[in-house]
Amino acid sequence: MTKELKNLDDVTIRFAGDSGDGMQLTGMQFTSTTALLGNDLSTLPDYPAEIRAPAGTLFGVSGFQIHFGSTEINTPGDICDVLVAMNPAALKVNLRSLSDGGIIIANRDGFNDKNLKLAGYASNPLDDESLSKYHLHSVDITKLTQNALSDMGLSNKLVDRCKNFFALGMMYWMYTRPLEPTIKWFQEKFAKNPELIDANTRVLKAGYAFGETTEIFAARYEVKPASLKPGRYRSITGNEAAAWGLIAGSVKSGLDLFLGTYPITPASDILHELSKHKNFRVKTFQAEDEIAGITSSIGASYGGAIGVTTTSGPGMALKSEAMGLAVILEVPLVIVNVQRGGPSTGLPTKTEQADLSQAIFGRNGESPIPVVAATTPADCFFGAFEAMRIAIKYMTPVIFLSDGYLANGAEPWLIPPVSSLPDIAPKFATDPNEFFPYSRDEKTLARPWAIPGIPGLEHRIGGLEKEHITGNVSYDPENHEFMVRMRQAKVDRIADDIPPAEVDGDPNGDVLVVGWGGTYGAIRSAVEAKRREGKSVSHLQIKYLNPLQKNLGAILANYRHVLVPELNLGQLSRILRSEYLIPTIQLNKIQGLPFKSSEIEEKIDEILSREYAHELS
Amino acid sequence: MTKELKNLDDVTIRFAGDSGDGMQLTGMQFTSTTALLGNDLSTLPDYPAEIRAPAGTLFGVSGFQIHFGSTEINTPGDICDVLVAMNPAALKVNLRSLSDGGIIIANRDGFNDKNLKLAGYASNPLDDESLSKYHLHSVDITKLTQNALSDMGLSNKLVDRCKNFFALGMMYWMYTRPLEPTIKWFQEKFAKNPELIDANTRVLKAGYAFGETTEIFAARYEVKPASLKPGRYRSITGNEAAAWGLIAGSVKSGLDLFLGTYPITPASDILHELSKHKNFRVKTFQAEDEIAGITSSIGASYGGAIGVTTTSGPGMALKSEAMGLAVILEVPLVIVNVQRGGPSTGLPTKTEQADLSQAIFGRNGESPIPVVAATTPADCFFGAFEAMRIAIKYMTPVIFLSDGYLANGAEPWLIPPVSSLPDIAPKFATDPNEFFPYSRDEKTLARPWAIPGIPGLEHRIGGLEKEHITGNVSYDPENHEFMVRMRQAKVDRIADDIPPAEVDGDPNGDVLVVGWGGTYGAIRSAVEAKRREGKSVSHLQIKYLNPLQKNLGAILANYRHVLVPELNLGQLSRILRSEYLIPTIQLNKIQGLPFKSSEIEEKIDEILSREYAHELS
Amino acid sequence: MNLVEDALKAIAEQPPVKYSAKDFQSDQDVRWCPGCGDYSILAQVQRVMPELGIPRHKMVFVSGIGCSSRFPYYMNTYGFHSIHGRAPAIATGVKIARPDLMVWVATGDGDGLSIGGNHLIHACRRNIDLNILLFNNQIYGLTKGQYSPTSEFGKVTKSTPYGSVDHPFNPLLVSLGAEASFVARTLDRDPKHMQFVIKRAAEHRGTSFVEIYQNCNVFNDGAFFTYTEKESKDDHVVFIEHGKPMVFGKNKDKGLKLDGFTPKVVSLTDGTASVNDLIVHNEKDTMLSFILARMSSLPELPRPVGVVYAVDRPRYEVEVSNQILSAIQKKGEGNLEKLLNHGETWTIQ
Amino acid sequence: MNLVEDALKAIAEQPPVKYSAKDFQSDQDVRWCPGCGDYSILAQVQRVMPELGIPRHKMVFVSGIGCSSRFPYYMNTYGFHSIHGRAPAIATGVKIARPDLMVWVATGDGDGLSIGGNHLIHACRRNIDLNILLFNNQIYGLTKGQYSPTSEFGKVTKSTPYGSVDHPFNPLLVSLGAEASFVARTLDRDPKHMQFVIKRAAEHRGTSFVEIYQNCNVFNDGAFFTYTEKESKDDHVVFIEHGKPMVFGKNKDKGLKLDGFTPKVVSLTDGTASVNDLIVHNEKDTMLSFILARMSSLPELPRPVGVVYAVDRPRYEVEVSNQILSAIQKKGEGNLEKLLNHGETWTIQ
Ligand SMILES: Cc1ncc(C[n+]2csc(CCOP(=O)(O)OP(=O)(O)O)c2C)c(N)n1
Ligand SMILES: Cc1ncc(C[n+]2csc(CCOP(=O)(O)OP(=O)(O)O)c2C)c(N)n1
Ligand code: SF4
Ligand code: SF4
Ligand SMILES: [Mg+2]
Ligand SMILES: [Mg+2]
Repeated sequence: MTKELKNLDDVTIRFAGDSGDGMQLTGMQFTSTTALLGNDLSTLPDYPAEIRAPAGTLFGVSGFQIHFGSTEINTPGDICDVLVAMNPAALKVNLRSLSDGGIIIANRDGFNDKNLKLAGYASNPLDDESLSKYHLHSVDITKLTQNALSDMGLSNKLVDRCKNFFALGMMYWMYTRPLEPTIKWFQEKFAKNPELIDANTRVLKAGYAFGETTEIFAARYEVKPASLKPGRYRSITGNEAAAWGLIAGSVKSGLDLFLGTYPITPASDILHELSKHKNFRVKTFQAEDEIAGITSSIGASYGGAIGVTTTSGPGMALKSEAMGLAVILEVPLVIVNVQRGGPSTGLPTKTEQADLSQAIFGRNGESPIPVVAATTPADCFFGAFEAMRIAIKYMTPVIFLSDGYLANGAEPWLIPPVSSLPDIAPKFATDPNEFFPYSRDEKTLARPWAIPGIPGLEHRIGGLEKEHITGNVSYDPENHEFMVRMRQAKVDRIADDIPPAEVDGDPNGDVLVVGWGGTYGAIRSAVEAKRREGKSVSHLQIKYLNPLQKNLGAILANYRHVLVPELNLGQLSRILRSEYLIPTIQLNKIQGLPFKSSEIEEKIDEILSREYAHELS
Repeated sequence: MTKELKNLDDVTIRFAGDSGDGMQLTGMQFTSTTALLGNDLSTLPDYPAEIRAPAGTLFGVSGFQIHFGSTEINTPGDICDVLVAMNPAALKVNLRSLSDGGIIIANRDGFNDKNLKLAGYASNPLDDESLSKYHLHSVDITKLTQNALSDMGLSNKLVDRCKNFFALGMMYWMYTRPLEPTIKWFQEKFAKNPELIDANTRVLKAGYAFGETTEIFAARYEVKPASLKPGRYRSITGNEAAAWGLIAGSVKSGLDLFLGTYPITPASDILHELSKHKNFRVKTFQAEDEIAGITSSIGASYGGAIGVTTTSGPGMALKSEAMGLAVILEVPLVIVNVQRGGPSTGLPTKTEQADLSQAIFGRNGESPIPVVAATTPADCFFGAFEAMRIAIKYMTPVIFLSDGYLANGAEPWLIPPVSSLPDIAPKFATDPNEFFPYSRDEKTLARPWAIPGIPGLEHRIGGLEKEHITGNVSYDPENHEFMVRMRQAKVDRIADDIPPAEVDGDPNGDVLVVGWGGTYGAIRSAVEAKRREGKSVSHLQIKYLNPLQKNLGAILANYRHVLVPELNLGQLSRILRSEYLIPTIQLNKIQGLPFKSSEIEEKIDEILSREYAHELS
Repeated sequence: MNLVEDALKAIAEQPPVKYSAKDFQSDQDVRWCPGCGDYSILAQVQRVMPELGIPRHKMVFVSGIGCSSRFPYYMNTYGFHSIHGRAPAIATGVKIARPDLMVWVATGDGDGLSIGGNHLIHACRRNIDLNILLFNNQIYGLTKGQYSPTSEFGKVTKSTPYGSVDHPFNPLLVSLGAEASFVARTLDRDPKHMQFVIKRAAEHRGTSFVEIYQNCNVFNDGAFFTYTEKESKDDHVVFIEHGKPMVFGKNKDKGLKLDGFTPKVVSLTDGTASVNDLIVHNEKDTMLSFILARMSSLPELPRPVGVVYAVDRPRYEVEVSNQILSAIQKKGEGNLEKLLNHGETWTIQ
Repeated sequence: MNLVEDALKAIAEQPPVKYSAKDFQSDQDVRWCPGCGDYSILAQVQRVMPELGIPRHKMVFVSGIGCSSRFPYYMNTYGFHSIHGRAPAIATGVKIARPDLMVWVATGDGDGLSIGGNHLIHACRRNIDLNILLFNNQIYGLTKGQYSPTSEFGKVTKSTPYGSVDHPFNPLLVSLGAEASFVARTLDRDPKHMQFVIKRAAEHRGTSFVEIYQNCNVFNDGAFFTYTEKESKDDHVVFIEHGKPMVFGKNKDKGLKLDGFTPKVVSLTDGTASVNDLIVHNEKDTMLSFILARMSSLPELPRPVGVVYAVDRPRYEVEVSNQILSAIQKKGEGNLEKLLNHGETWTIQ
């Protein structure tokens, strides 16, 4: 039977099942293969909050979404075209992200009475009419897997563990992907257990063959390669990228990296990653708490390493006092906050952008700290690197803001040649003649970095206000004002040392959508869509939150409306308003989820509609 | 010899000497007597940062300033009319706060070689011409004191301890104050040691008589009583007032007061004061750190007491995480921050207003907390009381901002009748039928306070996002957004329950000076002065920083210029700009010192001068 | 407690209820991993509660953050799931404000000994009447498997791929160093023993510190199997009981004898020693408690399990209340009008 | 340490300097109250430093906040006056990053045992090579006189006008409970002894914890006079020395003998006991260290002063460095290009 082969620009697939069903692995394999084919793509895992929830429950569903295409792909996809559901709970939890008319591939064997009950289904949705608006394909995945392995004499448990690859095989067939990369992966992964190589390969092929032969699938699809920049690519998550960006900063500055940290979701993976790279002389210190995490890092920086501390919201709050110490000491330090849903413990496994105000203002006294943010998973590499560059050059703590969405999301990354990264040159004091710990570089206003061990540079620093130049404790009123303004001026001056803000789209017009950090992809997709409709909409994504880029005010003035979508109640918006006295239109979402581009598109439409313009005037 | 008696509207005196010279006592006695005479007044002590600095050193000087008058007195005085200097260091440190032509009363005996050297004087300023622009009276205070006591056979040390009262006696003569109140105080204070009553009384009288008989003082002065509101007054410092305001809140709400705190300058005196009042059932818990201070208070509030925690900047930073917990729990809690110079340890004994941004924004996630501030030392009573009222009524943490200047400063306080204070009615849940921990009062949006011990109300709360109504843990996206907005709405709604902002002066005009908190007195004096000059200047002092008063925006729009003086780099200004999109003119001082009214006057003049107006347009 | 006291009094005194374990189960789904040792702890606590004769509305469970700290959600009492490490401090506030409540703390080895170590030792020294249950699984469960301050040296975890280089805390020793007045250890897989120990902790006035060996079958499976599993338990655990000699072994054939300050294992069957030579446990002996705690660091010795230490000393919350009562007795109930008007005042006509 | 190592190597190796105490005095005015015990500690430290044979530019003093924490300003070495309670954590970072430096911590009873208690005990358990000097004056000096976690029960202070109700920490016991490898006590008013103890602490590899009884003559005058003043000292202090029997008393006429685990005072002159009956101090005996530490809580016994405990165990910073070195040996120095390109990659033409 030959089947129709349709061409598609882009597709979003979600694999969903129990935590134990291997959905993350399945998704990652589909991703690797798809990347090798040259598609652009973006992925997002969606773990349950519980460590290992009981099988079949709604809260135990684990999902993995991939959006790939022949065009530029900026988000993991608002809505899925295909949902692979291994059990009723997976179906129930994920149905709302499936497009009307979308494809459901359900593992019929998983829809047994027990599971239906656990998911709260009164009748089997595969059999009643409730899914009639979708293309439902229910497949006996478990049984077909068993059949494929029947002659191998494997335990039931082992057989059951293979069934996800049957689903993967079907999807490979449906989207015309090769099996070889996954088979190769089996061979590496299970090198010590040839039986498993054989079993998984068989099942994968069985799934593929099933697609080919069965009647139920009428069509298969092709998604042509995207026109990506030539070069070597890898897939990378935000947390990996951040870790590597920090290592790159260490290599490029010639400074040893010291990470003082305390585990917290979703930042822990940066610790895990960095702790692997001891041959880069990376020292990771799992401290007793966040305060010891940051203060040990300050101690390490004082000693001449580059101190880094990583955390998420509640841990960030705990570090507040010590951040102030780093400010007044003027030591280099990188503070990474992978934001999650708040306030308090909030939604620890979900994403949010609500720590911006805290990053900029959350300390006692006048305590300015530069803040940079990353826009995509791979951009976390550059964000972390840039934070380190600024920290070392300006002798200042720098906050790097990532978020749960970036941290766990992955995308293809064009690996930069190491030579393309700028060198970072720390300025150590070495000459005891005329050494003053709080003298300053004329250009950067940075003080010298005088690390212990140099004869003649013995000096004392601390958290009390210090005299200009000498660094001695000073209670002098004018000196205090001078130093407060000096520390502010030093941070302000960084604005001269960062690239200007750039607009995607026209340099003026009806609407400028201004985002920051991880909303980049969703905004970009939305703005591109509107521009294709001929609307006068542009996009500006802010990576430098403090100081702001110097040309920002001038840019904002060129548009009739400034729309600021944020995953908070309007924290950037507030800053733009006070800084530039311009009205902003807010679009706020606080659901622990990233924006869908459609949400931003709708808001743009609303602004452009006459009524709204009227309301505003 | 009869001497000229001149009338004065107001006078500022500064007593200064070694830490051991009893300058605080002297100043306080002058204050009491002056208050009894019916003058309005304001005082400010000025301690050294060191506990007990070596005698004669510059950094060991202790001062006490009193400003009193027959008119309204709003500040301890920009500049002194009289400086009493017990030694060269006291002269050197304080001379810059003496007006040209001011009076110096110097204890000549203190100006010995050793002390002159310690103060860094090459020649004796009492003898060279360096003080020629002042009225210098150098008096052998020590010797005269010894003479007065010569027949009593007291130890040298004891005699030396009396000499401050000689100086006080002179000042009583010079400003025609009675001796009796101080003599009465001697009698009470030294009831167990009649010798000391005798000695101090003799010395006090000797000082008075010296003024009367000596040739050196040509004139004496009278300062008529001010036209104060009739009633019973007492002198009160900001920290005392805050402590009593908290006790008043406890009495008026019928809730036991629990203070969980950790000592820190300049907030510790609130702990000291509250720990005295155990018969009010006040429980003070000196915790192991600030985090235990606030979390124990949260625990106490959970248990049905009213939890309070007191601190200053660095301690406030440490409490950030737990404040977020209080926000999401929605328990009543009062957080008192007596601000001091920052960042970090900064200037611990000096005043500043630089924790406003931290108070409003310094937490992870969307974490709104109402913020109130006090304007004068006595106003700390009402500020603390109001914080408690809001906390209990709205089931929310509330931040009360004081500062070092208010905390240690004192002023006469018209004691309010207890009946004039509003009752505070906590709403306890008692009925297990239809009890839901996160159901809400329609008007206040407050949830019920369900304290442990009530059968049938067993329930569980925590820092994870909770479901509307039931309070169960919820990861639901829409619920999260709903709850985030609900917590914000609850705080916003407090704006309906606070008095509108009021302007001192005309309801519109050239300049509105907008201050907040402890700058009240200096701004008021400055604006009054300008108004007397016929300038179109008004004053608005903000006590409610979050939420802002509802009529504030409308008021600001009525003035050509809005001047915002702050003891920081512009934190309120930033809020006003973002909130109302109006340009503000900043006046910032970050010297660890309060504003002088003259500094504000100058800025007003500058704004009103044509050139400046031009620049702005 | 004016208002609150009134509210509480207003509740008609209920006749003492006869509870069953079920009465202490809340309506929340228990969400630990299948097989987790936390289930047993929950079950034992629920079983012991009815025996205490305390109404459940008088009980509060406070916890920090961690798998273990989910505990309060599952107890049908008042419950407070707070922030990481702060449970002892929060519980201290609850207990000082409300000495009438029975206050429990559920915490983990990370929550209680890493970020929360300071609050824990301060609670112990103050001897405030809290019952602290420390679920020791020698791992960070909730954050998916980093080593904890009780993990053994060399432990390979997500954050220590080359093995940890931290010497672990001995929780018994830490609490004894902070002068806790009640220190005990029990095992997730020994329900009867755990019930006994939990009951003893509940009955103790002052801070009770209980270390519970708890299996995290996902990230640190089998950490304590030597002490909890049939095959090895008898030879590696000595159950200590006040007034009883320290005998252990499958056939009660071994005992502990002191050699200087150090316990030595002796055979009770080869004629070299008899029961009379053995250490007799004394819960009130401070030095013995240190010796027992130290045994956990000596691999050749069995692990002591049971009530290691239990003495009476003044309780913080009682002293606080007494000061209040005596101040009221001396000065009378506080009068606000008097306070505002006391001392030096003056009148303007 | 690539760059930093190079910079350090570039400094011509200086010939070993012969220092005097003066060389360790910084140019800052010392600003403690006249008569404060801190002066003596400063003087003794400055006297001991020249004997260590370590260049002063290789020394770092880290402190928190408090009168005692002003210490680093007065030492002509590298100095770091940080924030309240965090000195052990900061020092840990310094030492891990720079094992070549000698790192000291100066802290107070509030700084080290109240807000900083957790960092202190974690430093002890990790056995990182810090020398911690805890200035115990049983009061908060800098904040003008509140009680501290070492103040005696019933203490009347600014924050406890009715007397404190907290049972105090015993710093030796806390550090031993956290398994510190070196624990000692000395006295501000015994310069020679203090010098000896400080030198021992300096020479010990691993965390050295030294409690120094320090008089705050302004807010807690005489707190330790029983142990420091001529009239009473001899009868109330036992100076312990490794390998020596525990003799004390004005005429060396008393001794300590063990009765079970508890030391008892015996007379050496009335014939009831001889030197041979006395406890012989052994710095390596863990249980003896607990017995000695506990003695501070027993008023009838003299206070032990000297090196209570000193054993060797693996040091944290050394283990960290070893892991790094062995990783480099196995994998070669990290190569960034390789890292970015390792594993699964693909090429777009
Ligand atoms: C301030 C803060 N830091 C870190 C975390 C992340 N965190 C949650 S639980 C936990 C450790 C849990 O370990 P443990 O206390 O042993 O509990 P278990 O899960 O093993 O029962 C950590 C680090 C957090 N929630 N808050
Ligand atoms: C975060 C923070 N909390 C509180 C303080 C206030 N504070 C400074 S020193 C101190 C206690 C000092 O006591 P101790 O450590 O015993 O030192 P001492 O002055 O007695 O030498 C306190 C509470 C502070 N500076 N920072
Ligand atoms: S991760 Fe471990 S401790 Fe947590 S619930 Fe699962 S088995 Fe239990
Ligand atoms: S207050 Fe006490 S500890 Fe502080 S310097 Fe003065 S005497 Fe020393
Ligand atoms: Mg654990
Ligand atoms: Mg102290």
